[in-house]
Amino acid sequence: MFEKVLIANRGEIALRIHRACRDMGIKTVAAHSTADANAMNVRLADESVCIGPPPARASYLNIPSILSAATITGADAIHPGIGFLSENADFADMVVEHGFTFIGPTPEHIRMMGDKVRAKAAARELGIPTVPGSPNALADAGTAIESARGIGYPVLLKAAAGGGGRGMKLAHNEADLRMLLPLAQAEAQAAFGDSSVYMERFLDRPRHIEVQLLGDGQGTVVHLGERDCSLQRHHQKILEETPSPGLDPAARERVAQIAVRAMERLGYQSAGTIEFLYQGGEFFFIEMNTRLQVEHTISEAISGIDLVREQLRIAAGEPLGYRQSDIQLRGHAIECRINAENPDDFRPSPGRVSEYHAPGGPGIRVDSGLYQGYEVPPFYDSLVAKLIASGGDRDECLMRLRRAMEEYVIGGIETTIPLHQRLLDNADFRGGDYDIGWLERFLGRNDG
Amino acid sequence: MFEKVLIANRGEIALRIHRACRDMGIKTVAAHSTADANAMNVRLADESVCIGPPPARASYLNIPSILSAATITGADAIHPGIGFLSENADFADMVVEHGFTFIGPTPEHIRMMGDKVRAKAAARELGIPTVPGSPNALADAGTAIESARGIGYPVLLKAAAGGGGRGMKLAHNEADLRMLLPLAQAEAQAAFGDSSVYMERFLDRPRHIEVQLLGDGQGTVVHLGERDCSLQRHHQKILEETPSPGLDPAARERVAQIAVRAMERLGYQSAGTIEFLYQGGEFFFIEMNTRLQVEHTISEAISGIDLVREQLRIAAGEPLGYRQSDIQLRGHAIECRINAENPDDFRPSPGRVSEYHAPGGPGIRVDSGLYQGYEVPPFYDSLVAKLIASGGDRDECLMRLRRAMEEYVIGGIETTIPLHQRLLDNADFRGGDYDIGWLERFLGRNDG
Amino acid sequence: MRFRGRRATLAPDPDLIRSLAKLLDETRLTEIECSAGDQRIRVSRQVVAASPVAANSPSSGEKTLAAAAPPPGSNGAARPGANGHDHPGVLKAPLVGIAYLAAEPGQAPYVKVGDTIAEGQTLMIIEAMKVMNQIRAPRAGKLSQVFVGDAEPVEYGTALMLIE
Amino acid sequence: MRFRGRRATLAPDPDLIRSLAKLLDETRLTEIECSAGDQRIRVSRQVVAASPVAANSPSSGEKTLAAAAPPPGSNGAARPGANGHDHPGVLKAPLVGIAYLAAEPGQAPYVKVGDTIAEGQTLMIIEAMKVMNQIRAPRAGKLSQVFVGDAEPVEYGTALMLIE
Repeated sequence: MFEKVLIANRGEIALRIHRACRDMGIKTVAAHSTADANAMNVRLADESVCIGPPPARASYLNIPSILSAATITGADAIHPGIGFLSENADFADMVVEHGFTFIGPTPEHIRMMGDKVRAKAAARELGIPTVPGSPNALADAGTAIESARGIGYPVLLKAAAGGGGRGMKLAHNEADLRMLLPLAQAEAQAAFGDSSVYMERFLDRPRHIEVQLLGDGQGTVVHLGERDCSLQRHHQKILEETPSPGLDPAARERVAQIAVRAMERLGYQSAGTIEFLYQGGEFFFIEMNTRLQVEHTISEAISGIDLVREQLRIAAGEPLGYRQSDIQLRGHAIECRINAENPDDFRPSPGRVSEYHAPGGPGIRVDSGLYQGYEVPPFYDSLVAKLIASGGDRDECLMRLRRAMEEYVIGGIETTIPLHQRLLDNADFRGGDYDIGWLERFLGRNDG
Repeated sequence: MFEKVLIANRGEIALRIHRACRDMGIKTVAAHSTADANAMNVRLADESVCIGPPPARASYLNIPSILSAATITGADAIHPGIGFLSENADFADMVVEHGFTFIGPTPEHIRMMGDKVRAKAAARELGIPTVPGSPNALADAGTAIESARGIGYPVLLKAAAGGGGRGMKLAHNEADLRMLLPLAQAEAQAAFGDSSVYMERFLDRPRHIEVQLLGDGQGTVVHLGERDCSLQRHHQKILEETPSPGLDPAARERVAQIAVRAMERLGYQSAGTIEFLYQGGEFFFIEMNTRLQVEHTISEAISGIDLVREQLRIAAGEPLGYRQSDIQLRGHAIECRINAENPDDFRPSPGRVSEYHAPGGPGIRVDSGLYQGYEVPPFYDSLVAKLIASGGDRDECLMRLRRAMEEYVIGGIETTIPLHQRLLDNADFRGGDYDIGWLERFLGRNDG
Repeated sequence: MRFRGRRATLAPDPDLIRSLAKLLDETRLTEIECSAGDQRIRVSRQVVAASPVAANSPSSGEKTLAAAAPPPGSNGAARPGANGHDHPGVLKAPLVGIAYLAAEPGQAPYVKVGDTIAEGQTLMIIEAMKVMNQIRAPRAGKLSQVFVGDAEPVEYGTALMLIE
Repeated sequence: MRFRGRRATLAPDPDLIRSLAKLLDETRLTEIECSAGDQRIRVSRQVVAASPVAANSPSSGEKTLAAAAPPPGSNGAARPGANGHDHPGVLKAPLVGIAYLAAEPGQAPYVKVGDTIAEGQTLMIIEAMKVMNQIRAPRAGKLSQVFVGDAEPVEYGTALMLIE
């Protein structure tokens, strides 16, 4: 096992990784920007190195600084965390070239899944269903109607040359299609100087379902169930839960098997997540995240498995040492992302935390670097705390979450706690009746 | 289910009960002394009533005040918590007479187990083994040797008329016994004016093992495994863990079955605990606690069952609704009791909490009413926080505990955190190799 | 003491109290009580002067709550019994119960504001567990204020009356 | 920057530094280094003045830590680069790496305290990822202090030299 791990990240996830290291007796090095010198993860780290000024490109994306920090502190591995360099295959290559272990999958797998087109092709090869579509450029109505038969209505006509909605037309049946194809082609021509148009199955109310995976690259792949991350604003997840209230046991098992089989074929090594759109009983590949995810905590809650610990063990060459049948998924867990933002207009609210008191008691976990007197810097994303509740069933979990929100005190800055409290009182949410568009409809804003 | 519960207690356990009520949508009334007006449980309660001045006999033991508080607030049930009136059968009777529900077992069962002699007799009837001993007054060496055969050596000779060690003699064999009996009798005569002496099996290095039970009084009794509470100072538990590192699976199952069978026969209703001494593969009844216990949290951690919720459900007349086979005990959990005391000489350290920051992350639960600016009053016991860690196995649990202790900040008062840190680094403790006398030997004090 | 406090937002409105007081005069009523949801206001010429001290009747007890449950870390908490009634002549409730100002509903109260009080004179009753506890004057003096209304719950330390 | 900081308890002892400085004089050594467990102290006549500023060499960096990792809630934290070196003439490390004061081990350093510095003159090397980065003088002046020792690690913002 590693003796010393450099954590090339910040905020709650850097603290999360620090904790996993400490829980394994591994020393930590916090690589931080000048803006994060007083961050909790830096204070708790065994060692710390300032790697640059506040802008991420000069610090948390500054590869030479990070590698030098690992060199001068004698770290033997680097954990990239989430975001920043975590899905940068070149960084992963350089980490290895410089004689450190990269805590994550192989650069090849990062590269493969990092490119949307390659990833979609890879997914198909690995037996993961993707949104059905036509080859580019539908010659004429005949071809269009024929491929639409294969794809299934409703279909969305899209300009091959561009995006942004221009040239897009939604066809519910053949009649629509006959009528709309020429219009779409004309619009595409006008907008992009290219009239070619292709089509895809249109999903109007999908859920975002993702499967948490662990592979040891030694033949064993397991899943820790799915997560429902449909509550999004501007494509940012706000609240995640597991299991999904929108899946029946058969669908749950099906998507897990699709994901596990695919990773077995790929020989995937480390923690990873495959994201799907789910509608009408069908799952369609969105993308694969070849890293830890913010919402990994809820899978930990129901499985009792520490995902960061597993990343470290796998990176150190250890086999998983257990199989799917050894994993019990128990109860229900929900994570609320608490951002330093105005809960109504979502304006960021950095500044000094004048009071801080975290909730406690049964079934409550808090992952946060906040403390009384801490200054939330304005340079980075606004996630400042994750409140995770678990319980025997969804109702117990929701009640604990609501109670913990009442106890949570974060003074001096605005946070999205009030938004979460509104969500927890909402009948649709309590009923599990929501899709990817629901939150923005709830917020009365469709600019997302 | 109840609409409003009055909590007739203070400190972390009052907060614990408040949380369980909130998690069930039940309103809470905090009955508190003037000294606790600013306590966290009072602040979070829906309603609060000051029931008297600081001394417990005038407030937390003031039955008329507590019943009047329930009357004026329209509470429909009273939770007595731990200590104070929780094992006062007369209080339980009066609560019922005044038309409230007592959240706990029947007054009869409280009474039965509250009297040491009756409890021991009841235990025998219920098939619970007790420390073997002779009837009072051993006539002569012959009788003594004969009963010693039945009891098994070593045996402890005790003065029937008194305690405090006077007249006590330890006999390892017949020869000892012949020699020591007259001495014991003479000492007893001198000390208590009564020479009668009886004998009991002597346990030199027992462990304290207790079984957590839930009975619904409707035919169902389940256990949530055992707890090892051998780490004690002056008979006060300092740290508890489950499962016990000192039991093998067979012994574990045996003691659980003894306890469950006994409670089935008794028709016990509510949460309760049977405490045993364990040595040489044998379990001996100490006493039964007909209430919640401080260390209930670790049983919650491995079972996923909220024990206070179950107390409330049972008191409301609901059946458990599950059987033993539905309960999975998973992983390992340890609770550290953090007292406001000097960690070396254990002098109480009340006062103002100048800084407070609770640990977080996976596997960590904190039950505490502390907050920055809170004044720990000098009038009550010194337990101010419970840090509970759970993990897949004992090692993960220990590592998380050690890490969380590093993160925990309680400023302005002295706490026993440093003592726990020493314990966590001790080889005997890490090896699970300890008994009831171990902690005081570790502390180098045998005055306990 | 807080009743349904956490849900309440009513900060007692002095103008409201004044206008109700005027209504008392105008209508020669002795008491007006209004409530809306969790909020309740009650003014009575007989026992409660329509003055800021009315803020100590439970009807506006939420105010005490608002102060008594600040977020942790702040120190705004007000202790029951310490709510501005530390005048040596203030008589405080020695037990929890229901305060009665008269022996029977509708009867004249034991004492009225302005009365001269003799030591040991019965001032009110506090009922606890169906026992009527007579509250007697600890000292002689003039009754200058009554802080609680008839049949109102009191906790340990609640200010009852002011004898000067 | 902290090395094994959390385990360290050494607060740099000015008297210790002074006595080591005296030993330097007496023995005409150019450097004395002692370590005990996690604690390390190093004084060198050549680049580090045996003066309180030595407290800024990583050898006593634990002090910065001691300040940099107070319990949450207190505000004693010192930001790297803000450790008392905000004099406009202070040259700070523009990157993370190993500082070299001389081109080759044993050779004379690029510059010594007291030297007159020309703008653009090479003052030291910082090695990062096996690249030797020349650190040049941003302005002309007199080199009055050197804050880092040869072959010592530096983080972004570490005070390197003072040019007045």
